[in-house]
Amino acid sequence: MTLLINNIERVRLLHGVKRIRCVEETIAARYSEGKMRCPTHLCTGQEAVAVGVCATLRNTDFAVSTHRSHGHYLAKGGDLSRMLAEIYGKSTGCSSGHGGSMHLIDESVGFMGSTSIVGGTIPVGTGLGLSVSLKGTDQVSCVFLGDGSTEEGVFYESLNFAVIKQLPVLYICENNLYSVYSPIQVRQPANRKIYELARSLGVPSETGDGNDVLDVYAKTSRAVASIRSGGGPVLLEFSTYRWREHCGPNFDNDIGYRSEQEYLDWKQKDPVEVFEAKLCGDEVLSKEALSEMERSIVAEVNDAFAFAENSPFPSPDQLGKYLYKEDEGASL
Amino acid sequence: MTLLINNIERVRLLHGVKRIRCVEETIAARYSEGKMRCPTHLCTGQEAVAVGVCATLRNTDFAVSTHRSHGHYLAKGGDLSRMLAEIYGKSTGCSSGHGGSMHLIDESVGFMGSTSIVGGTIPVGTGLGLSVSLKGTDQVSCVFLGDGSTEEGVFYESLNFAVIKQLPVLYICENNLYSVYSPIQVRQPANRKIYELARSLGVPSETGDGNDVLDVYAKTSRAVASIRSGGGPVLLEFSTYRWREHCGPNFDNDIGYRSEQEYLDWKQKDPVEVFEAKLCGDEVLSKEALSEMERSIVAEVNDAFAFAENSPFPSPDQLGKYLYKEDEGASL
Amino acid sequence: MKRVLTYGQAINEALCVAMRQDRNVITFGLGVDDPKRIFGTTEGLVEEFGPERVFDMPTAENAMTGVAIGAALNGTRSVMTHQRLDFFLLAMDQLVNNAAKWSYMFGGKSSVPITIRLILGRGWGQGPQHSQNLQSWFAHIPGLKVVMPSTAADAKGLLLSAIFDDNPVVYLEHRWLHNIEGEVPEGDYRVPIGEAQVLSSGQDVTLVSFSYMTIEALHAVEHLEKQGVSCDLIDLRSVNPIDWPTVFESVKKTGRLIALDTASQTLSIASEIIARVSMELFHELKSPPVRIALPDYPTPTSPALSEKYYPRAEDIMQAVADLLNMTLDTDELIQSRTSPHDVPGEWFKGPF
Amino acid sequence: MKRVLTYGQAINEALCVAMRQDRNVITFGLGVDDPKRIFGTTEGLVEEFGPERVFDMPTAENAMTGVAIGAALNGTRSVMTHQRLDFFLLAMDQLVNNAAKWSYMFGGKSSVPITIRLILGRGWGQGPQHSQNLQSWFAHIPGLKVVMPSTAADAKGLLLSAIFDDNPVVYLEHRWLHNIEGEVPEGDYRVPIGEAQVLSSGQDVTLVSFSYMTIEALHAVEHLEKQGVSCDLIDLRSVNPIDWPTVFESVKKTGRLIALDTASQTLSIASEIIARVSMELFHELKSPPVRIALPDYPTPTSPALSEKYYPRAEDIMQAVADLLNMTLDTDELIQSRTSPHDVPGEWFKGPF
Ligand SMILES: Cc1ncc(C[n+]2csc(CCOP(=O)(O)OP(=O)(O)O)c2C)c(N)n1
Ligand SMILES: Cc1ncc(C[n+]2csc(CCOP(=O)(O)OP(=O)(O)O)c2C)c(N)n1
Ligand SMILES: [Mg+2]
Ligand SMILES: [Mg+2]
Repeated sequence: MTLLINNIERVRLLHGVKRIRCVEETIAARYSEGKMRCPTHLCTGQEAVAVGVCATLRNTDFAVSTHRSHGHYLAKGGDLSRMLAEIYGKSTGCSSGHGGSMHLIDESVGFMGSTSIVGGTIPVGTGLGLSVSLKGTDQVSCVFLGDGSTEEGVFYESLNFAVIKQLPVLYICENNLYSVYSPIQVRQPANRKIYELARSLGVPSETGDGNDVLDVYAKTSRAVASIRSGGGPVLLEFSTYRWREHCGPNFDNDIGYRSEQEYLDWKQKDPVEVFEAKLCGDEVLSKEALSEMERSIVAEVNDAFAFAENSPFPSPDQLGKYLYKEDEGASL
Repeated sequence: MTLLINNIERVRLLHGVKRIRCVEETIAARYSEGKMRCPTHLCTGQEAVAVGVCATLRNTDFAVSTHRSHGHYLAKGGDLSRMLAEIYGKSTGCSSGHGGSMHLIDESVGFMGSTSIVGGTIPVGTGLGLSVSLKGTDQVSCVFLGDGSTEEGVFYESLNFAVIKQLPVLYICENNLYSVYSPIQVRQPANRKIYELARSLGVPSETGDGNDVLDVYAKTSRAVASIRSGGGPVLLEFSTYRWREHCGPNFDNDIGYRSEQEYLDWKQKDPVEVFEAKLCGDEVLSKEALSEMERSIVAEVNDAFAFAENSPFPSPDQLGKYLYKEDEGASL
Repeated sequence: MKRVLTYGQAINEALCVAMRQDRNVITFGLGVDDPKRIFGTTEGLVEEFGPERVFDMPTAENAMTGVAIGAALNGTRSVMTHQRLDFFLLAMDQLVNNAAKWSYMFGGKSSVPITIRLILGRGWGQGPQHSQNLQSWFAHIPGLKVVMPSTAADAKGLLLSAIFDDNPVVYLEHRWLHNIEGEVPEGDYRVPIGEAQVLSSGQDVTLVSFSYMTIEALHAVEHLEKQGVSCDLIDLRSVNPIDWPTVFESVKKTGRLIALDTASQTLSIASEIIARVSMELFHELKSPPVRIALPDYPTPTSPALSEKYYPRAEDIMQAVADLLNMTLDTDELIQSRTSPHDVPGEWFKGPF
Repeated sequence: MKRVLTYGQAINEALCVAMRQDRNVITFGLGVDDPKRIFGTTEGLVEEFGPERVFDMPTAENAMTGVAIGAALNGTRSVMTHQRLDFFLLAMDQLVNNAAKWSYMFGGKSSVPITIRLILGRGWGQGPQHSQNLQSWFAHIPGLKVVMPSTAADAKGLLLSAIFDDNPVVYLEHRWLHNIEGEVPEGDYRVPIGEAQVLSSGQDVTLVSFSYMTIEALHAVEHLEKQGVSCDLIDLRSVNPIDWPTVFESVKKTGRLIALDTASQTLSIASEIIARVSMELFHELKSPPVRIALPDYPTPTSPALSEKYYPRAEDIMQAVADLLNMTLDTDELIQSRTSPHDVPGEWFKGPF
């Protein structure tokens, strides 16, 4: 792998994964208080994909995501306080409390929305790519998706269209081996490789280590450069692992769908700790700088939680708002 | 290609393609009388696929098909008179007049139904395969489909499931280069091969000459043998060409979506004439036997049209029938 | 000077006006650039606006709906066309889970200005899978606007309003209307979504109708008038939102309601009209409200069966007669018809 | 001796009875064999009947519905399960274009005995894409049977009837019902599809309800009775076909109708109840019929918003009070609640 990245950027990547980890683990710690009253899918263990990918994207690039979108939203630059406020159901939430954890949006940084129907945003991100291509800008549209969503026909339909029109779409598949409690073996044939499948559809693709933020960053950089220069869609498949239960704050390696050992093996490849150890070992980062980074992350996260908790709930009449956008339309 | 087939069988194949040709062309000739009042998609030019495939199947094997199903229905052994009566909207029709040309059925020969939503029967045929596999018989479920239907997500979803469960399903893709008036180039990437795509999904596949009934027969025989012996699903892609307009009795090479020359080139490869010439040239079939075959086909087809025309229309109260099957259910 | 266009030409003109006015308007769907041009409605578009803005698509209804949604989030206004509503059943997820809810679920942060043209089939043995009228599905979904123009002018005016509406609009055009003619204003003519039109004024009965049933209702009204019965004929034009004030005002005047629909009767738009009127104007009704819609069966293919399946003008006349407790003559109306029951007119020669 | 099961256990028992009785019964869906076993409803099945008959599936709702249809054509009776109705929007094509029409469009030559279990979400911020109640979509489609049991006994009896019905049945189970308890008969107990049940008898008002709204109605009826108001509470159980004789008989007695629904009000089953009663029993109604259903918005996620979104027992009491022109006290009812409004009971700890 060519070294595409300087030390300042590497520290920034470390900050990115540590920050997401801190957010997710704080949610996990506080979830049982019963104040975050919506289905919440944590991405602990998968932070490197979000951070490595988004580090290659510009603010003006687009991203869409799934039910498990906290990391993508944050890495793309989404407002942390408004995300937490959304999970708390507050009026200051990024979706004014209408959406919750599964429906995050921050258009100011190109995060165009996450939704909770598996596969639901794959064509949406593809359509963003169509619009970019019609407008002739050099934006990239990034679609985050899970291994489960590649079983939906819409995945295949979307890629087919992206290829025909050579759209500037970056498909990022986080293969964490599970869809809820269903292992990939019961859903896809044993020899299936998602990135190979994409190729056979006509989408150039690669696979990478989703727990290694530098690998993610390097492969995505290349893909983004190709897409930006008109090379058409690319799919990257990153292998990674979700640490906590599918939905909710707990661990569930004891309930029988996967083994504690499997989890522990993946924990060895912790995208945060391994990278942190590397940067410290390489003396890219001093002990003090690391502590300072951690302190500032915790402070930011605590502030954001305080903001969320202290924000007002929407007033009941907000129930009737936002069904339609008031028409502006083209002038008559 | 190994010679898998004796002369009697070859003559039978010729009879099969000539019979379907005669039916389709007679429909085309009579359609403007205005008595066949339903959308009708003729398969003239594509007869060899239906005949070659079905010659390898048993009566107890299943088949499902699309809007363009006359050939499949007839080759599978479906009752000709009842098919025509169905197109004429008569009570003696195979679907009692409720279905028309696009909804043919003859369960007595395993033809389980054709429908008019593109891709609609791909999972249905897959489900027949599931049921066969649960019951442990050695039946094969054959799904006829067009190149257009491979763009529907359900094609991909169905193949994925068939692979996972190793179902006894034979997918026959007739690639006639068009979906209505849309050439395949605007719908699929230039280098796409449908049979290669199937392989990348985990379905073994081959491609063949859909205008050569012997090639179809040979490749399908191998596929069926493999499926019957538990080898799981197979997809065969046969290239062929529809002679007449997408829907209706006329030629439409003049309206601009394809060239007269393209049509004429394909007509050179006429699945009926070329094969007939070959059998006559090889002296498998005498002039007299050929005449006799043609005479008997014409007589059968005329009889069937007479049956259809002379059959009564359903009485208006049939409108309210068949919405539900009366329950038989398991005994209480 | 009167300028008469067919309904199909009016649709074509609306597309043309919209695309000239706003580069962000595009149109796609199976066949939009093929020789038949969606029954002529997309004539000339690819030539004028180019293949980037007017294009065919793979047979992939669900993804392509999502594509339209995504494009909308970046300001592209798609008009997506399907030759039959039935095909669009594949796209309910994107339409209902995404398009309809996008504005609401993101607290108004963005919205999805897309227009979905769906053609409602009828006649010539279209049968069970090519003639469904599922307007009540769409109208049941909060966040979707649903229009069903009956006249050429409304076909144009509502399509322009749909395209420039900032929300998803389902535009349902009936195959039997494409060739009807009417005066159509030039230029950027818009008909507001959610406003009904009173096509005839009377005292005796309120007919609430839309789409092709309005044509049957107009025949009925004409023949009723000859026999001294006068009706309010309200053409809803939009079935979501529904113009309740216009409906209520008329029922207050006549005290009698017949609701028409092109769909299976149970849970039809006609049901909702009757339910709302019964709840809100119970005491103004002089007699029980009446519904004229299709029976609860799929569409049979045989012409011998479809003849009884579709209610027509004479059934409306008969319902009026029953409501008013009088006898009316439907023979003249029936005898005035020149074409078989399973085609809209002589121009229709099948097989589409 | 009374044998009390939860609604979820009753579903489980029905599956078990059906699968023991008929080898052709299979069940599949995301998670049917996972540790959570679809909220316990598929407990023990894979162990007893093996992975051939009880299996997980790829996330491919449309194809898997078609697979169930195809298997049905060869005599396999599938029970397909989805953890939320919302996911099943992907499968409308197979359900509506194929399953619902198969028997009709092939002139009765074959039919499609499949059962589709769809769980209706509510509470704990399920939000816009995890709590849709689209029963009126299904009930609008000729050829589909649609059941919505409210009690544990009906959960069992209707599931067994659905599985052994020779036609497609959509079985809608509300997430807030899984833990309610009731007496459940043993063995192959069946409740006929299309028969309502009168859960309480009274003189003043007819309440027509189904699914979770029946629980709210039962609370309301109990508190109304204490205050001297007696109601007929009809639990429809099936929303297609609807048991009209039972509804009509009750309205003839009381002259007053309140129709309840778990869905958005416009074009709801409640609309159809009101429309039909208004058409058929207009002169028996003493006052305008009333509809209690959800407002025409997607489900908001924040508990501060969902609280106002869902009508509850006190709203039913208030509607009765308005109908009867009297004042009723709802405080006692409201104060009797022990859990927050966004969970069905203390056992419900999110996040599902
Ligand atoms: C269409 C649809 N089917 C089923 C579900 C239920 N569901 C929620 S998340 C999920 C898992 C999807 O797996 P994957 O795409 O791999 O994402 P992961 O949870 O592993 O991040 C499923 C099946 C859904 N939300 N939408
Ligand atoms: C879901 C759906 N979309 C569109 C159509 C309209 N349509 C009818 S036949 C057809 C062509 C399909 O092409 P192909 O599968 O190649 O079959 P062919 O007509 O070439 O035999 C189309 C698009 C349809 N029937 N169903
Ligand atoms: Mg996964
Ligand atoms: Mg084709």
